[in-house]
Amino acid sequence: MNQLNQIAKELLTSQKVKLVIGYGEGTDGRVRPVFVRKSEDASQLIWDDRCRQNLAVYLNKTEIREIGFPIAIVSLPATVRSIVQLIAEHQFQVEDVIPIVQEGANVTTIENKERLEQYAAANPVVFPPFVVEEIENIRNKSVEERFEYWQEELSRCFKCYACRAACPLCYCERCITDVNTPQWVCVPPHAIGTFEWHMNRAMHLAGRCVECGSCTIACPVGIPIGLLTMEATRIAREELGYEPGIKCDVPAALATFRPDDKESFIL
Amino acid sequence: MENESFEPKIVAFVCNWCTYAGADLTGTSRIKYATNVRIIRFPCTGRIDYNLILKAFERGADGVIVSGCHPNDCHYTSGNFHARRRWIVFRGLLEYMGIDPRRIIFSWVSAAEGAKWADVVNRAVTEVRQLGPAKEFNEMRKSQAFEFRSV
Amino acid sequence: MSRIGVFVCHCGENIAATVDCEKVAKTCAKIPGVVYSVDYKYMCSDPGQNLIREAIKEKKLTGVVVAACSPRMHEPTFRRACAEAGLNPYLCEMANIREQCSWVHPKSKATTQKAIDIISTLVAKVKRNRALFPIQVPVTKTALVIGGGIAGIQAALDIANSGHKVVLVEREPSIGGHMAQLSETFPTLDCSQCILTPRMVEVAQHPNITLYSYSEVESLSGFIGNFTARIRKKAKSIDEKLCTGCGECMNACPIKKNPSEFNMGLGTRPAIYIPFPQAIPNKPVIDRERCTYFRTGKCRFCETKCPAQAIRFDQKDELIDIQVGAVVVATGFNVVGTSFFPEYGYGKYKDVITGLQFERLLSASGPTLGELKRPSDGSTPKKIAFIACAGSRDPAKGIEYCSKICCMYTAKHAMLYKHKVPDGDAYVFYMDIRAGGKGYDEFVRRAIEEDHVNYIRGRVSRIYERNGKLIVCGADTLLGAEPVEIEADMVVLATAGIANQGAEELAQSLHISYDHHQFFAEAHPKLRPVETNTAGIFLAGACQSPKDIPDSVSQASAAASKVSTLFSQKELTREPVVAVINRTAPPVYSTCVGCFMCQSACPFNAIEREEIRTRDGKLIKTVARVNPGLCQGCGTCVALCRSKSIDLQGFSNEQVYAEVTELFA
Amino acid sequence: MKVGLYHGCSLEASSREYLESLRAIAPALKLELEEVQNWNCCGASSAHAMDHILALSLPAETLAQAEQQSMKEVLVPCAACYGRLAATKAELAENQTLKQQISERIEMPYAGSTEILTILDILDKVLTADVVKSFPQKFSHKVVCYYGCLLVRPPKITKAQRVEDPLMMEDILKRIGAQPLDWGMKTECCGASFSITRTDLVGMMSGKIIEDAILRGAEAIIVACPMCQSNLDMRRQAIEKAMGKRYSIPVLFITQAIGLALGLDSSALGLKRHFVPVSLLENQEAKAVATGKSS
Repeated sequence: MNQLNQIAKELLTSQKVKLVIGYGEGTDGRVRPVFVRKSEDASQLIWDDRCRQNLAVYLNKTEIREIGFPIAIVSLPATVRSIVQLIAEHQFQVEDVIPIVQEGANVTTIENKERLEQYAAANPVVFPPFVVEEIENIRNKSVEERFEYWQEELSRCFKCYACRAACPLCYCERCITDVNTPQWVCVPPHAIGTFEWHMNRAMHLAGRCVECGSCTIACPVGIPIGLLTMEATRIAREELGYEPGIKCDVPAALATFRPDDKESFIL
Repeated sequence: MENESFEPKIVAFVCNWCTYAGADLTGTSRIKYATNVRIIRFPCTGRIDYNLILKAFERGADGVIVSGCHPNDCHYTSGNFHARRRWIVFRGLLEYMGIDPRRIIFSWVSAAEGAKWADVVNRAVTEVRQLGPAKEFNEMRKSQAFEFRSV
Repeated sequence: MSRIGVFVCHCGENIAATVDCEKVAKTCAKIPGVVYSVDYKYMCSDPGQNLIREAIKEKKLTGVVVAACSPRMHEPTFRRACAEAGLNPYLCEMANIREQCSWVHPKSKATTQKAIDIISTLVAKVKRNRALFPIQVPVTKTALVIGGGIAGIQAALDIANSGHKVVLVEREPSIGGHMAQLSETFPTLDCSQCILTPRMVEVAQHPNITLYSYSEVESLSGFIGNFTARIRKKAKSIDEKLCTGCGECMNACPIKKNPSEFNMGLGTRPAIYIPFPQAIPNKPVIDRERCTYFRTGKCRFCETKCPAQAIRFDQKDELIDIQVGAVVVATGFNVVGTSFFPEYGYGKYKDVITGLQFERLLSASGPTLGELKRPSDGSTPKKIAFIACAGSRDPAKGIEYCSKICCMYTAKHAMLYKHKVPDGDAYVFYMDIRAGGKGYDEFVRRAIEEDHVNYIRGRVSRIYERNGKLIVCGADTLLGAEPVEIEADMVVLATAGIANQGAEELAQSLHISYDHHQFFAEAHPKLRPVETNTAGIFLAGACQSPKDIPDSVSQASAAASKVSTLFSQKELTREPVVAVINRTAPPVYSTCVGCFMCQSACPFNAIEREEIRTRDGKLIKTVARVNPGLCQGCGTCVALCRSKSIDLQGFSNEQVYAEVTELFA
Repeated sequence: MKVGLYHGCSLEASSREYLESLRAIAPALKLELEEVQNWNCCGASSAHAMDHILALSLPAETLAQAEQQSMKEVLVPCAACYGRLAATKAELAENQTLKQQISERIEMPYAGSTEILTILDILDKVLTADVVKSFPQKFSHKVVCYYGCLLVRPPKITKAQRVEDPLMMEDILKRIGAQPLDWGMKTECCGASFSITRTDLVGMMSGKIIEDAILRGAEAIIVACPMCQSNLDMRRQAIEKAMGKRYSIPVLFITQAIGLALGLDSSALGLKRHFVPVSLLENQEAKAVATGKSS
């Protein structure tokens, strides 16, 4: 992937960025995130099908913020959408982050808002077939069957919060689970505690989740928790007409309203 | 259906300017309605946090009524619009995770609709009575390690 | 450890009839944290309030729960009582066991238990209340009066005379409203121009009053004491400073045949006009729809004839933003047209007119200069039928209310008609005579006994025209519903008083509520008739419901006194129920992560951005901050904040959480 | 335009001329009329007073029959029949159980899909400008239009505009050159079914209508309902007895007026069947309108 290494080297030598976040070779064939600060280390960067993690999550970490913007980041389409959503939520400016993206065969950088939004919009989510099938099978279940399904799945959750750590849009320093005056979310990982946690996570990502799948990948016990935030975003998309992660200056879905929001359940 | 004698416990989250005043009007007009409902007053439906609905069910409620001003009537101009958006997402997620959405009754009741408030309450009580106790939450609570003491 | 006092009220029998108050008081005494629990017959009475004051002092209470009526009724009363005893008023809550318990449930164990439950939730809430102190907000000592009828004029004068600035906005080219259209006014028959015009002049010359005529209020933002009103000053096409009001332009204008709105369509007026001779301001306005220049670009006669060169065809609408502390809405009413009545010919008979049109025919400045002439052929009507309750008190027509003033002005019309045409016959078809004011019924008796007006109690079913006469088919219910047919020369309908055009849009832009007839809603029909639910906005006159001049004037003065009391304090104290975004010690400074969802959701733009910097200016983080002056305490941001960094004083997360969990404890 | 036709009793008996004139003018108006097979009485006279189910079953059976002949629209010239059919359709559309009960009673499937039209609806549709252009002559007479009651009432069923002062007939008559006059008796009661029991009342009430028509200078009264025509025409002696005057103003169906504009002869239009001779041209009496004196 010498095009990528070339770009990274140029960005670093020209002091345009202080840091390039990308993928590198991990132990026995696995991929790990790499934080390149010196131009000679640019060669560590790789980019192949194994690179699926959404690196945008590191843009919110204090250690990265101390290194200082602007920062270049190797970006999958989902990563770009996360960046757009983070800009919309005032976490940083457009000029603070330079995504390095694949367009067709070659690798280029994005450096202005229009191209950023255009790229985000041009690459919508494409679910692998097994995900589409899972979504369908849950949708066809009755309410009782769905309750059984989620109770069974969530029973394995022991609240390690890996999903929270992996999600680029979960950047609260003190999460609602840490609030104990009052204790909004029951702490122990029993049925109610996990139910409240995952319900809150889904509500907090409604109209924000760009469906990058990092949470599902991160879950150590393999719960398809990505489906919950995808459902929240489906509702935002279909019933509130709101598409997350494609516009930089649009208020969040639940922070605005339309006078004619449709609903059929209010008496 | 199953148990006509079941007396559901229902909490009502209402906005102060419209539904709470409507409930007062139900009182001044001496319109009788079921005693199962306990009203909690909020400045606006915008202030009603979905976590409170979860907390009510978690602690043993069988049904929840959430009611406020009709669109365009909100004293703060848009509290009810924001609330409606949250309810659309929250209700969809509840149903997705297997909770019967009919346990939560959403309504607009203005300060002049005393009779409508009584009707909303009575309908809620009958509907929840038919649904029976909140079995999903009871089942979840069974797996709790220890009984909660009221904090 | 909190020391809570619970005071259970009997409210005479209202609560005690269905709730066992003693049992409630005894049970609540056992709630952890409650150190004093007692019941009393009338808590809101003086001895009742003393009970609270004594208990606070003796028992050193840290919180009070009064279980009685709705907090919307007596919360201020009991909070004041607590304040007098030295307890912060916001440590006192009310448990509504009357409107929402005793009045709506039968006497039973369940009702008493419900009362106990309600009280225990409020006790749980009070334990988590904090002492709060009112917010001091500066008051802009300028009032905005919308509507220049008699109510608006009176309110503006009263406020101005109490030394405050007033901005009076009137939609028509001149102030005066409907009263200016009247010939004489009941019950004293003094001419309306004579008593109104001096007041209009006083408004024009008053140093404290700025008059914007031919202007409308487009929007109002802000809150009590700090409103910002945007006024659209419609282009008059005249330079008001140069114009002397000589009237040359009006004579020169070739387009004379426009129906005069002031004369209710009976007379005509030129394209450049003043509505009536005594108009204030006495400067003409160009009607851009009918003026040839604005249609074809030609003519401009008025410009050539104007000695002061005051015509400005290129004048544009002006948008003016003013800061005001209070608003008096006095936009008046309107009357239903004759086309509203199918049974009276859908308005196709020229001689079937409304009361206001008849006023114009009677008025000396009217289209017939006070001589009574029929609109159809100009002959003097020898027989007139007056029909009261035309449209009013008629649920089938959607107007179920009584318009209050028609009985009086119908009697006046009949009387004035007999004075002008002594040998004429006047018939009044009525259902009931409503003449309840001072000197009112005597006035109607005079019309009947001295001026021999024939009052027929019955409805008119149909009117049709034959041989130039109007056949009025009615019935006389006092003579056994015997059919009555009158060949009248003219019929005057006392049509229903309805809300003015644009009332709904105005109410929505001012955020005040209105009823399904678009009349503005008062805060409380008996106790707060001139206030609205929106603090700082007051009502006066017929915009609240149809009423006569004496009532409109007294409401105007009442609204003016409300404004004056508001302006009498240096600063306005506001309820401390506002949102607060938390601040913590460094290095975190606040749990707010600066997503600013709250800022886009806030309807009052009360949330600002605050940059937290190190001493040498390096930006640490940008967090949100609530401006307590603008925040109205709706709490939308509190429920929205993901990281729970905002809380609402008075309805904090801990308080509402405790209320919910207490219920199911 | 093809449309179903429901005669009803009066079109084949006391007001045969209404049907004859309708049939006569139909070809010129490109109007194809297909009679509803074995239609029955619409129950207008007394059924609705005696038994509600019967009152609904009679019109329902006719409508069911029309549905069998897959008719989209049915023209019901008589206002009384129109009232009954339209009311039945409206009530059964709202009340599904009743609809079920009625279709069992008439042992026919009843869907309620047919549109029911009055003579004025149809004439308004077919009397287009180019159709009228081909008329040999104008019906240039001063006339007054009498609607009576059932043509416009009850408004919920007839959906008529300006119920107190309708203009539909005037609008149609203007197209064929007539000069309709404004008058006050458009929807005044003619005495209706008192025609049989209390002819004196009909004499007085219809008399007032005739008196007002003469006063306006009308040469004829145009109607669109057999009951109006029969009271104003057939009861003319009773009217003259009650009013103490003689009137010779004719009462024409709107279809006959159109027929005259088409130049059809009086026997084709059934003008011979009138009690008051229809001789518009020679009838001077209507012209000497001023005092209402008569021979």
